[in-house]
Amino acid sequence: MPEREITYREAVREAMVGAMRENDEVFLMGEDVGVYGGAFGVSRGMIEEFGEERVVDTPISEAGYVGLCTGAALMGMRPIAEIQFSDFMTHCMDQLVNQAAKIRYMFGGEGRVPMVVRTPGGAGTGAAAQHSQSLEAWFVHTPGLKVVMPSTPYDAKGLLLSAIDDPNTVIFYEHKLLYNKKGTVPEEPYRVPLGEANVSRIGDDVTIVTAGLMHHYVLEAAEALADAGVEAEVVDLRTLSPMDDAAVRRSIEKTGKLVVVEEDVKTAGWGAEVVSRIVEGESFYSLDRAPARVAGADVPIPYNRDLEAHVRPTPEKVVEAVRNLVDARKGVYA
Amino acid sequence: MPEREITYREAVREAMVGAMRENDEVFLMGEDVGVYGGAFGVSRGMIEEFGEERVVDTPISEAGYVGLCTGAALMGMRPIAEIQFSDFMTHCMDQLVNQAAKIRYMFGGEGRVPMVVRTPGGAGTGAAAQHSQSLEAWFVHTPGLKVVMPSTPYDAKGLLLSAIDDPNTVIFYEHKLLYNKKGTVPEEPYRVPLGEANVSRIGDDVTIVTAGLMHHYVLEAAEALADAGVEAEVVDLRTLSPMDDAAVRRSIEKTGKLVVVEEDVKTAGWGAEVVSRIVEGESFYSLDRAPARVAGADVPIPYNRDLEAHVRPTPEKVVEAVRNLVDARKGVYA
Amino acid sequence: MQNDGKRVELLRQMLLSRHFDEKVNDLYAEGKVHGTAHFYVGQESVAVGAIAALKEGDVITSTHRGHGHAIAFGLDVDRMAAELLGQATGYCHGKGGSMHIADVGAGMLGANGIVGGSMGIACGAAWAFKRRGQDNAAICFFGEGATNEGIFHETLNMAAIWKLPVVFLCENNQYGMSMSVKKATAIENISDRASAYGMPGVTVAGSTLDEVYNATREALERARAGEGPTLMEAITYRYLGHSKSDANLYRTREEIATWRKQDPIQRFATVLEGEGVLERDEWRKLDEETRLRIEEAFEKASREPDPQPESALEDVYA
Amino acid sequence: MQNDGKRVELLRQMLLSRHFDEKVNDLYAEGKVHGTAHFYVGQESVAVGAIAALKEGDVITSTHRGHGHAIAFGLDVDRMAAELLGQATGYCHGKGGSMHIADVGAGMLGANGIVGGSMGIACGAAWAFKRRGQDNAAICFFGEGATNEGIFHETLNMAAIWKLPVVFLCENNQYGMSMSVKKATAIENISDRASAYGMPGVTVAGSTLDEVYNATREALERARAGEGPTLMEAITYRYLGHSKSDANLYRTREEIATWRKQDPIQRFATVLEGEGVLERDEWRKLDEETRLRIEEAFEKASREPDPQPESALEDVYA
Ligand SMILES: Cc1ncc(C[n+]2csc(CCOP(=O)(O)OP(=O)(O)O)c2C)c(N)n1
Ligand SMILES: Cc1ncc(C[n+]2csc(CCOP(=O)(O)OP(=O)(O)O)c2C)c(N)n1
Ligand SMILES: [Mg+2]
Ligand SMILES: [Mg+2]
Repeated sequence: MPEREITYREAVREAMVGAMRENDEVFLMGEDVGVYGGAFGVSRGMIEEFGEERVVDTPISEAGYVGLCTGAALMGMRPIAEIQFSDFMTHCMDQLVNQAAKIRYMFGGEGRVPMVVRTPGGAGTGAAAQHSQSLEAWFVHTPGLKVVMPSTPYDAKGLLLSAIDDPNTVIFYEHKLLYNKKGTVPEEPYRVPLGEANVSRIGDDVTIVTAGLMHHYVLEAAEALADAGVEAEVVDLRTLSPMDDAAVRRSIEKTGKLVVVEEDVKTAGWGAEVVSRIVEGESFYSLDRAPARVAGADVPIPYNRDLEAHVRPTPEKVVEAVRNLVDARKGVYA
Repeated sequence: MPEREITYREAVREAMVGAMRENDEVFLMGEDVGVYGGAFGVSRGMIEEFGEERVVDTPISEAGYVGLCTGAALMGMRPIAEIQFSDFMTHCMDQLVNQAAKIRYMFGGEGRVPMVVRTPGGAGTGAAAQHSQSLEAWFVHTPGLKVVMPSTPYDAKGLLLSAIDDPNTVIFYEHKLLYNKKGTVPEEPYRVPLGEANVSRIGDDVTIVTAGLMHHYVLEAAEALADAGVEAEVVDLRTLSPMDDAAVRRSIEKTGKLVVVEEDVKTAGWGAEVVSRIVEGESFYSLDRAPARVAGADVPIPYNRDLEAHVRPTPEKVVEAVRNLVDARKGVYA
Repeated sequence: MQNDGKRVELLRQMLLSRHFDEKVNDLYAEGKVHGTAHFYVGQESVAVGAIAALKEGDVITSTHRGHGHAIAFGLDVDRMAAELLGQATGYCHGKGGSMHIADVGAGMLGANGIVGGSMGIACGAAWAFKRRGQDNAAICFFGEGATNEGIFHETLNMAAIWKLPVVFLCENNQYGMSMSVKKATAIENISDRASAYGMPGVTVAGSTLDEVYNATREALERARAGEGPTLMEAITYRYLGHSKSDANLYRTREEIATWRKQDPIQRFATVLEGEGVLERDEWRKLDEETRLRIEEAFEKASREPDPQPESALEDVYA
Repeated sequence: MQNDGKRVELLRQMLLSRHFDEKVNDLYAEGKVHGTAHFYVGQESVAVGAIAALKEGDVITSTHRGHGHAIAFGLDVDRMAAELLGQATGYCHGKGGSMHIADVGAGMLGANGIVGGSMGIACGAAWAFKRRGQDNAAICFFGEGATNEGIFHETLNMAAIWKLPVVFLCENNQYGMSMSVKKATAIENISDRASAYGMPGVTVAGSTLDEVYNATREALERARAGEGPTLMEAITYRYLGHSKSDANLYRTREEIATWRKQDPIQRFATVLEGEGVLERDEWRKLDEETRLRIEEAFEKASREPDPQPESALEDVYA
């Protein structure tokens, strides 16, 4: 039987639909998720199956409905909230950080908030500074939240099902440029465990750690590097929090070289955490080169296509960083 | 003439009062900043001098008044907004991150937002999870914002005056446990430049990088270490963004050892950025030990005094981390 | 209206609440509790009157000023006292303190250190009731200061369009910290805001327990009947400072004295006397009894074990 | 009311705005502009009518649907076109695009990609006018969908208590993206929300330029007189999809057709004809003239230089 290929968008939808069929307590709430099908069409068709009580169009009130989902989750329901662009997470930071993330701890373990907040992040669409951000590092820095960022349709489905099962609040980052990406996805439900990285390419020369859309850029770069005789090992974190630094460490022991590729702005991005976890442990002594980060420039995302490309990581920039690292001691990517 | 000693609280106030006397366009706005004098008494007495048009009590509407200050700043005024506890910055993330930080860039350089947002951060007061956070890493991760975190009354006054002068939005972190701290402060106005670290202690054996309240813990630790024959060089960053990593680098070249001490939770805190900037450059090759971070545990702040102490950095933990680093290759602080 | 036994019980709850907060206030003054706390003294009739109208399975959300709500909801003063002293046996095992006391299983969905912080949670509980077809409702308590937060607006609107079974109970105690409601808003009554959402608004004398009870009962009936939320405003007053550190510079002694004259406990006790439900010396006795109950709670709590330091690293994730 | 020349100019602005957005719509369809844009087609009378009531030194804030506001405020269509094409000569030198067009010096304080994002900014400008004793005011444009954001509530309340010289102008075009105002709120008129802040609320027929103009003028007079803000609601409709990617599944063709029948431009042109200010063929000429002006603007813009890639790293800080 041929393997079935579907898009990332369909994989996310399939996970939601599956979970909603299985469990009446799961519902989806967000702006234009109903007849419109969501700004990126992810929930298209769902309201027809589940009705407007379970696929709920909200007023433009991000704090309000994320707060409502937090309460519903505290009562044992399994809400999935959609934030139309991850830039608007700024509106529900209090609900997420001061309420959902902390309720369990503040209550001494007596309570839980099993909510999923899905949101598309990232740049590359010409939507400029307020519709292109990658702010996931904020949530990685927030104890009590988990942060997931799948790169393939397979992982999107499996991780979303795990996120919905999870008794904690999970921030689930999708990427606008991945929605049309196709990949093999089994029809039946399956779970990809949260907190486990995927070594998606084996290589001896350098370890490249990444997640989300950047994973594809890295694989592209890895091919180009292979042509030049450099074999990269690629670690797709998949979950940013909890972070599977053990997987990175294992790879470093072999390669002795670390490059992190992240889309968010470099300064205080999650890549800094990857680097720090590696260098503050034993792995420091396994590194034979200074580690490097390829990340978004420390600027908002500009509108003009060329300007946008200029500030984003690209496969070419990854190749360059790796070559600098491999070639010469001093050629560290700055 | 004896040097004048005043508290950190008074130093902050003196900067505000000085700026307001100099420039009619400077005003202070926040919850209970008027007759109440602010939750921590920082603005006590100011409304008497400047009236309620310039020391403005607001409704409990953090997003609203930070938004208003953003607009006033865009019109050329010099607002100082106070957020009562830095935990409530969650309420004005959109105004700060999507508006104030980006306006200049989105408008192609045609516009500026010279606003200061003052807010007390940090734990140690038994105020539990929603009143004790150190969230400054979020703003360090936001291009367009500057982030200041003074540790002494002298720096508090000088940095706040620079922040008010600055044509950009500056997040100014105070610390509740520093307000009563005394130090020498000249009466006349002076500026401490933003973006310049202060090497507050000279030593050859290890570089400890820190900021804010933690600077005092580090100095205490450094004394204890000196008794044990370890001379620490202490770098007080003072400004977290832009970050003076050059100062850290200079010190590392001498000591070959790096310990970062930060109060925020460790994962994806700003300490990770300090570590990463050092190791991804030439300084990597100057390090003779794996760097270490002493940071808040990855948990919300608990209420009970002992539990709170357990999760916060302390001078003892700093001493331990440094000794592990200095003593043995494998004793890295985890 | 409640039967006689129930009415005496309501008086008892108010007294328990008053003594609890007066005790905590003393302990702060003596430096025996750390952190901060906000006292409900003067407002007891609101929590007790409103919560009396609830039935099994209903829930409440509370605020930073939450001791009174918790006691009225039936939480155990022993475990509350233990929490304030940071003990392992407290409601939050010492992790929460005054501002986070909760008993989710029982339906007390938590005090909250964030002004307006529990309004989404209350709507979520109401949402769950509605979706599950349960005949239950939520009361969401908050101060008049909280009605200027954006979350107030967003949640009231959603509750209205979806007809959620929730009662928004604004305790208008005249101040948000030092900010007078007269300066913080340009309207007569907070309940006037209801019309912005198409829900009924009602203002009651918060010091009169029966008024609070009756209005809440009506609002709950509406909620359970699927007719949606109500914005209730109870006019009340806090006698003590906003929190332990408040010099009361923003109001006059006279104002406080005037309000103390219409004390809700006195008032309700007098009503009960008038109804022949309770004699004067019986309520003096009740007063003393509840005072001792609180003394005992804190005494007992002080002997409870501290949590293990390592427990600080637990309970971040389920 | 404006003199004849001014009235013809208002018609011209509406036509310019219409042609601008229709042109941009075409360019998207042809894949010649990237990113996204939101079209103002059908709503022109609101921006033009309201802005006509402003005077020198006044300011506006706009939204994601901002082209019409910018044109009515007098921004140069050449520089707007250049911005949409991402050119160095655009208002934002290619960094902003459709959603960030601004001319701060002139008083156009920016389009805004965040729903409700400019409400604080408008209040801040009004605050500056008040503090500086200037006789100026701000108009804050936003959609009816934005009135469900918390920031709406917070800023209207503050503007009311401080009597800021600002007019909150809600363009109720019936939908926030796909969400009908009937489902998103449980009230009759958005202007009913004014009473929650103690400010006047007024609803006008947005398709009738004169109604918009007159109501705005009154509100501005109030604002300048120190009497504070007004919440104005203009009933209007957008003909095109929410943004370039909208299948219009949430409304009917008939509904769109009905609204097109009361087209604001047609309507105003007819009024001018009736007043004898303009003959039918004159406005046909104006129509053609403005269409060509827009063609020219985009033609010119397409020949403007691209920004230097390195400029992407500039302008983060002043
Ligand atoms: C979001 C937020 N802003 C500010 C505060 C600080 N604060 C705590 S209570 C309070 C006043 C609240 O007033 P109100 O809602 O009327 O309740 P009351 O204290 O009168 O019971 C303030 C400003 C907070 N805890 N949360
Ligand atoms: C905070 C925020 N939430 C959601 C969006 C996505 N969005 C853009 S426009 C829009 C609808 C806005 O409706 P309305 O305010 O009525 O303005 P209109 O589009 O009708 O002019 C939405 C949901 C956004 N840009 N910002
Ligand atoms: Mg109050
Ligand atoms: Mg609309």
